[in-house]
Amino acid sequence: MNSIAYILLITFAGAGITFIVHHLIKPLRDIIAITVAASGLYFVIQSLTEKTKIVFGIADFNIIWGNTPYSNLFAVLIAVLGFLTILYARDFMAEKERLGYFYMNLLFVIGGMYGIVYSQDLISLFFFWEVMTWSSFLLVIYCCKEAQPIGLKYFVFSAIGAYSLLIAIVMIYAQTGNLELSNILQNFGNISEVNQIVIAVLLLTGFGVKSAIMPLHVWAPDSYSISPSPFTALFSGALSKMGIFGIGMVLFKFASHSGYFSYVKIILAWLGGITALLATFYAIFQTDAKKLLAYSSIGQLGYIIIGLAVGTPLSIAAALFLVILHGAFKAMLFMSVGAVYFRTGTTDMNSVTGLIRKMPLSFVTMLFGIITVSGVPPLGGFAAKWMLYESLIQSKHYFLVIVVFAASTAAFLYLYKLIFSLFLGQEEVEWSHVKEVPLLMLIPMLILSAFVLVAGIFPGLVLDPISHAMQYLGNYGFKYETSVLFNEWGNKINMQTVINVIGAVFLIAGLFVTFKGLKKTRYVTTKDIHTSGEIPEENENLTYAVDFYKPFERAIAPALKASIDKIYTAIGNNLEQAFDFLRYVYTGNGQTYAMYVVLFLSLLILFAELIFGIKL
Amino acid sequence: MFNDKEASKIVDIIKNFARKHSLWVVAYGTGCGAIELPPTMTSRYDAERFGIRGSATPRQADVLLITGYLSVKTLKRVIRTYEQMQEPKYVIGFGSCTINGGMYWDSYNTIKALDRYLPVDVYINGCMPRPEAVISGFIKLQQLISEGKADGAKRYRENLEWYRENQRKVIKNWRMPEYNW
Amino acid sequence: MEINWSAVLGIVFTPVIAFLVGVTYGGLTRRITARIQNRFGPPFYQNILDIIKLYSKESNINHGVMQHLGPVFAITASVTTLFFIPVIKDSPVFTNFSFNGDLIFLLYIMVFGSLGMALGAGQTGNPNSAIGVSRGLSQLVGYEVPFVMALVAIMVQFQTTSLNDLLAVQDHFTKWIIFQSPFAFLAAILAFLGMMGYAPFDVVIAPAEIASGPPSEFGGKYLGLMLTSRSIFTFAKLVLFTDIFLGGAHDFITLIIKTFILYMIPVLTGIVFPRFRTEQSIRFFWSWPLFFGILAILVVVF
Amino acid sequence: MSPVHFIAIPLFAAFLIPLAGKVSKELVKIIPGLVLLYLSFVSVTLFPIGTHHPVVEIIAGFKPPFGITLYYGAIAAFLTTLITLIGFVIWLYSYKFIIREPIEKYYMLFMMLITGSTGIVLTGDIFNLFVFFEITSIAAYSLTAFLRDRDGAEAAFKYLLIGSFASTFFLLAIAIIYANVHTLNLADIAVKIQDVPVTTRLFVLILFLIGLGIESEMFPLNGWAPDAYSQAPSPVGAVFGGIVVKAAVYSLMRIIFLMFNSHDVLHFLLVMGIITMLIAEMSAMKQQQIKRMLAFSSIGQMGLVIIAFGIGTEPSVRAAMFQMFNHALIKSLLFFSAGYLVFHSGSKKISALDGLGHDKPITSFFFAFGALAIIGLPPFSGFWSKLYILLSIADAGLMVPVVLILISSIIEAVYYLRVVSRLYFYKEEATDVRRTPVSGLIAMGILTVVILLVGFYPNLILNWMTPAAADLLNKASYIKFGLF
Amino acid sequence: MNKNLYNENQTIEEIKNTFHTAEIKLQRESRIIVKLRSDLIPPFLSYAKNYLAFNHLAHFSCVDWIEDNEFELVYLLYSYEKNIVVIAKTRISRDKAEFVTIKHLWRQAETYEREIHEMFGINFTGNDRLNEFILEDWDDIPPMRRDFNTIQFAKDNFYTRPGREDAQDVRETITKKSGEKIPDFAKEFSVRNLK
Repeated sequence: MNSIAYILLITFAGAGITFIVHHLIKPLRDIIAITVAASGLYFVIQSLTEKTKIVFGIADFNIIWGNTPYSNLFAVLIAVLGFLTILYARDFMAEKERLGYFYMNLLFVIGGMYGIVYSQDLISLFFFWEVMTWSSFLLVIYCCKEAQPIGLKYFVFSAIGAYSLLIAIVMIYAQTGNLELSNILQNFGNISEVNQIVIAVLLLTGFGVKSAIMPLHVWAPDSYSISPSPFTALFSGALSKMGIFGIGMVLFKFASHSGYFSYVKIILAWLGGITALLATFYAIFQTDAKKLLAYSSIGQLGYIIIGLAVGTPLSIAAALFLVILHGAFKAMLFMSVGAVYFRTGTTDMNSVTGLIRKMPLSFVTMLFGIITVSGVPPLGGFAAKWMLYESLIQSKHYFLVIVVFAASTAAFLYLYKLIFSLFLGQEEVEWSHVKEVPLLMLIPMLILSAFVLVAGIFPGLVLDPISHAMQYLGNYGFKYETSVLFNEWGNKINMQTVINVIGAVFLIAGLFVTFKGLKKTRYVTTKDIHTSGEIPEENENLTYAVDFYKPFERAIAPALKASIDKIYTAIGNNLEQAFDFLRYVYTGNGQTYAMYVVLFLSLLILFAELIFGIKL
Repeated sequence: MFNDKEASKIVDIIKNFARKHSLWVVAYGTGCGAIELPPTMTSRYDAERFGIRGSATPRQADVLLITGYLSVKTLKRVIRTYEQMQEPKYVIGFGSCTINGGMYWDSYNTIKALDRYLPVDVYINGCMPRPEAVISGFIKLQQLISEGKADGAKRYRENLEWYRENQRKVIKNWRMPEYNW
Repeated sequence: MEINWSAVLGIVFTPVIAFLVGVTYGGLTRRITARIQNRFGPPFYQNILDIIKLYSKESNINHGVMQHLGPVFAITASVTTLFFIPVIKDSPVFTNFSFNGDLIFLLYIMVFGSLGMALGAGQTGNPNSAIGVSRGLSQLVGYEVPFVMALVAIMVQFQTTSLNDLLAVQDHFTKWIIFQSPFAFLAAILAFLGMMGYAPFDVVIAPAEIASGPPSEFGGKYLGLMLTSRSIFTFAKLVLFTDIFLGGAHDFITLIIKTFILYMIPVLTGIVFPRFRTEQSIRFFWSWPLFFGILAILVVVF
Repeated sequence: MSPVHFIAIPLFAAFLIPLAGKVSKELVKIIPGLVLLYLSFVSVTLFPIGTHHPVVEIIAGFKPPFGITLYYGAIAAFLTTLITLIGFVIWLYSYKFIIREPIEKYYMLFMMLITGSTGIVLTGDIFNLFVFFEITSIAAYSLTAFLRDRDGAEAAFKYLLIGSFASTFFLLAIAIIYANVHTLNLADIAVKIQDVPVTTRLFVLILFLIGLGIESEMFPLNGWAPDAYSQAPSPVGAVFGGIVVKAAVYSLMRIIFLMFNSHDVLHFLLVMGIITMLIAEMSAMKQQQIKRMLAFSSIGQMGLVIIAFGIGTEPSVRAAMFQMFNHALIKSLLFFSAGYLVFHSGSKKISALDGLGHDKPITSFFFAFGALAIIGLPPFSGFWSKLYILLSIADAGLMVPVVLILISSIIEAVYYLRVVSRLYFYKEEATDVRRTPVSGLIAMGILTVVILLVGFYPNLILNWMTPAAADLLNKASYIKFGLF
Repeated sequence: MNKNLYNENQTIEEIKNTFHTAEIKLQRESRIIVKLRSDLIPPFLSYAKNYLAFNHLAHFSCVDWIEDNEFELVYLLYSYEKNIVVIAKTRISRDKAEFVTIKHLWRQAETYEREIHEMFGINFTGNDRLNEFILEDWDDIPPMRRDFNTIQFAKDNFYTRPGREDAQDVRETITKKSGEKIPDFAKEFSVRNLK
């Protein structure tokens, strides 16, 4: 048995065992969950080297699991994030109930994701896609009663996505006769051009729902914010990447050569752009930290989709680099918000304030997170953004560059609001009891921060696996060194020098400021501020958080009116009304039913020739 | 080639020269003298020639102007602002009300001699000195600084107890944070 | 390994020169504003004295590590921006690291400073500084968009993102980009007004309204370091604009002339205009400059 | 050990039970169990023989085309095994569930029902088919009214009213056929039907469609079904959903494929199947009572089976059979768990089920399990059958039914998950202290295990589907063996 | 008094025949002084406001007649139409310093009343904001009362810099010029005898 079989077996079996063990010995359950995730990680790393393939027949289709460079990329992401989230969950969920249910579903989701990434044929892809959907549904509605309608909305959208996948799979089966990925790709060409486009669009909608492209994103903000924090980190970090994994496959493996396909790509790119822009604008005016991060996560996915849809080698590299990075920094941010929730019990940005001195490490994690999201040089976000912009400019998407840049500049607003309202600002008496989160929750956060730093200094390390994956995707090559990035016009940026310069200047300036008059520099509390002579009482609240960006809101108010959510709820409601007319069909008294039978009989007799034709 | 004492002397000269030519005034007018400041700053008398500029917060400022009568209520705020300013700070008392109570010498509400409560470096007399007098006051302050004699802050720090005792005598319910200079 | 002395010289002296030039420009601005207001105004070296006085402050106050490091972020950003711009065209001393970075990097490093300062201001706990930061960031979104449009138009027209290539293209007086793509220049200059933060767009540090906004709790050495970084940053931006639009400078004197002329544009508009509210400034940036930006790109595309 | 046992033994048991009732109540409960156990043993042993080579049994010495013959082919083998297995599980469930007074009547009718449905499946003679049809219907009418409350009686009356329509049309059709063809043997009719004039054949077809359509719950004719299912006690509902409807659909298909095997008829069936499914799913969405919801959902599933049959290609019929098997299992599991949920919560309303997940974890787990299985989510068997149906439809080149089936399964997912999440997440304090009896749990446990097993290894069942589909489809082999 | 004082006389007539006990005196053109009993003030004010178009409460102050042990409340009303100022005066006893609020007629009266309460210690029933107004943490007797010795208070509480002894009393120079005489009751307050 090679490592892929081990991974899937251990994860799914582990899920079952944790559920059973939960009912018997409670502490053992956490240990088992962690070991299962750790062994998953171990086998994924082990599987990187070997090129394995498992084939076994099930109901006259043969199921093939194997790893390709492209899937290894995503598998490592899932393994690492899965392991870290479970490590984080141990303490976060310590005193919550129904933990067996929680861990089982978490491991099911991780197993489902492994399955998707390793499946080489459409049946197992769809099989694991559905497993991932319903187990994540059960996790979304884990917390409380309000989660029920949100969970239902999530399930309906992912069902729509999954069933459009199924229609595409069925069409492929009808056209090519079999479902193994390898020979589908060979004779994908001889499917008629129209069908190719239809299949591609269906697959894109299917995968698009999961990666929350604009028109299909409605479920994302609520589901991300209502599900428990450890799972949200995985949900937005890894689960949304499955959609991206699919889109990547469709855009490059199933790519039909017909002219129309380029139109599909352009529309997708522009959809990604609009997603990024509108999601960022919505994120700015949120008051709940998790809702804000949810919208920001949709925005970042918009960037990845743009990268894939533009299609030049550099933009694919940017997209895949962002995939890995987004997984890391989104998990970091959700975990640090979870840490705040763990200590203060709320993620409402208007009430929590001034935790920097009480939770320094969570502050550092969030600081690294927002620096990466904003794409400012020292950390990894910059390399991804740099590649994305270069590729967009070189591939003549001028106005898309402007939209993307406006979105990423507007991102500074909500990022600053997030870290300012939670950690900086007034240190209130109300939160004086808060202390740092336990060690086991800190380790994942710090590991991810370290990774983001390394990805910033040596992007090459992350770009190596990406270039292998791109080789597999469609032998796209792009020029890069361990810490120097090139664009098509030959310009380059040397991350090494950038970091050295920034580091050196920062160090010199830092030393100068600290040691200049060290003896006479003193720390004062946030109550000792210039309030024109007045002396604020101890519990007087001087925090400025409510309506933080009111002027900006007044400037762009018209843009915020359009909301797709209203349209969907409207559709949902009048569908409900439409089903009401059926009450008139099933009236409930025998006579009408008898009348139906007679009516049906007469109808058949009258139109017999028409219905059954003569040649019986 | 030159020992440590001379070096520190040269550094002091430069420091005093810089402090002399860049006096930032806290935007804080207490009495009727505050109206004298705009003309001194604007085109006719132009105090900016001497490097005198307004600053919004006590953290950034060097000079605290007490322009006119100082009621007990305002004294409490003035003390708080003074303590929030950074170390080489100077106080200039405008007009006779700060010197000996001026025309409010018999009022139940205003303090009669500013230097009992705050270390004053320069007094400018006149029942509201005209801009020329204000500028001459600043020039006097600049001389004191260059001679290193404008050590109001040091005096305040050294005999803080004496100042506190006077201040407590006037301000009934004290409730002020500690002065952690 | 042999040390390239001229490079080391460049690294040491560029920030110093930048600081001196920037500070003198500041002093001259104050003098010119005074002259326009019919008064003499302070000597041109007044800003230097202010900064020395701030450094010589005896006691300094901070509200925590982030405020302590705020000005450090600011100075790092300005010095790094300086290092990645070819100050004087192909002179061994003054090109520093300009071959390693490109325009997009510069765009982001310029934002790094203001973000660092915003974090520092955030920790002080003073509501005024928080209001200042929120206004500053909103305005940042306002003027970045037209600026990027201008840059994209230029990058596409000359098929390069590196500053040195742009300099190489503008070897002769008629080849300056200000003439080759005038709309891009217009959009960039209007965005430059926002970047400098002078009068029409100084709602961020409005002294009367929000007690000088973000730096309200900064005093002594922190304020000094902030002013130093601001002057270096002004010089860096001026050099950047001269390199992009006015063909860079062969020697120090042309550099001074060109930068001073460019510098007068925001200063003079600043003296004349009253202060915009934040949404007015955003709406301004998204009307005329945006229009010129789109025009610049359209010109390039067709 | 011949196919006749399937009919003779349950019939004999049906008459034995009232007598045994006099002796002791326990005996009444044991007999059906023993009979069904024996029958399932017989069906399992006969299964390989039947699929390999159809066994034709002559009763009372008359050679066909005169005497009554039993045709035990591959499809008959599959269906009898299904019926006996499901029957046994239902008996196990109702062992503790039925505690109301006339117990022996319940088991006697239950046995009649088993005889009737096995008879329909086995018989090769059309009139004999009608006779078994009557036995099943009568047993079904009285079982619906078993609870003797007002709604039960009303539902049974409605079922009787529409059922009698069905049997009259069925009998009329048989009479017309006999008048023209003078034979009752199905294989014989299949041969001689060609030279019957077109108009009469058309008329006979319509009569058959109406007659058997009512029993197999096609759209306009299924008014009776929701009331019958919801008012009958839940084991009876499982019997209807699991066995009776399957037998009816089988007989309709057998007649259609033998006598009227034209493209238009199948197309008509496809259209009717789609309408039935959509209407049923949509009205299930609005139901307030859990058993009515299950009734509509099972009508919807039957619509899906009819669609699959309507395609008429070999893989689609195979997929239809597989769907029938899965539906029988999952629907009975749902009816069983719903039965106990209603029993514990005291009222049929869905809103009364709030928070039952906490104090009745096992029963609600079974219901949730059944709900996830019927929607067609991967690890369960429902997924494979729905997938095969879709693949076979796509193979036949039609894409519209695929989309409609998927839309209906989305609707199905919504109303099932609404109930599941209501079970688990609306917190209520525990009111009812009674535990679910063990026999019910065992019955549900067996079904869950089988569903999971088939979910992981679908070809356990699929390998038996191919011969069954072949047996149903090619007329020639049926005629050859039928006429002996 | 040659201007026609039609308006003034007209108003005096109207006041006379509604408030018979009022002492009305026309001091000069467009200024009428009315003295009333204290309980007649509120009706008079609302009468003046609603019927005589005196819609502007110009001022409300208090005078401390320590000799007669009474406070005098003075209301100044002004009518835009008639361009006349009516000064309504009344006396209330000094020990039981109580009066009713007229907040309901003019909102700004509330501030006047707060100041009078702080400075004279008169309690206005119906005005619920008689808390600390201008003086912070003041615990002495209300300072504007004439029995409050300001100079003594200043001497005790504040340090006064020596050297004012030879300060020239400005009143003496004025009297020297105009030939008036400093009244003896004011003499004791001269700077000279500030010990």
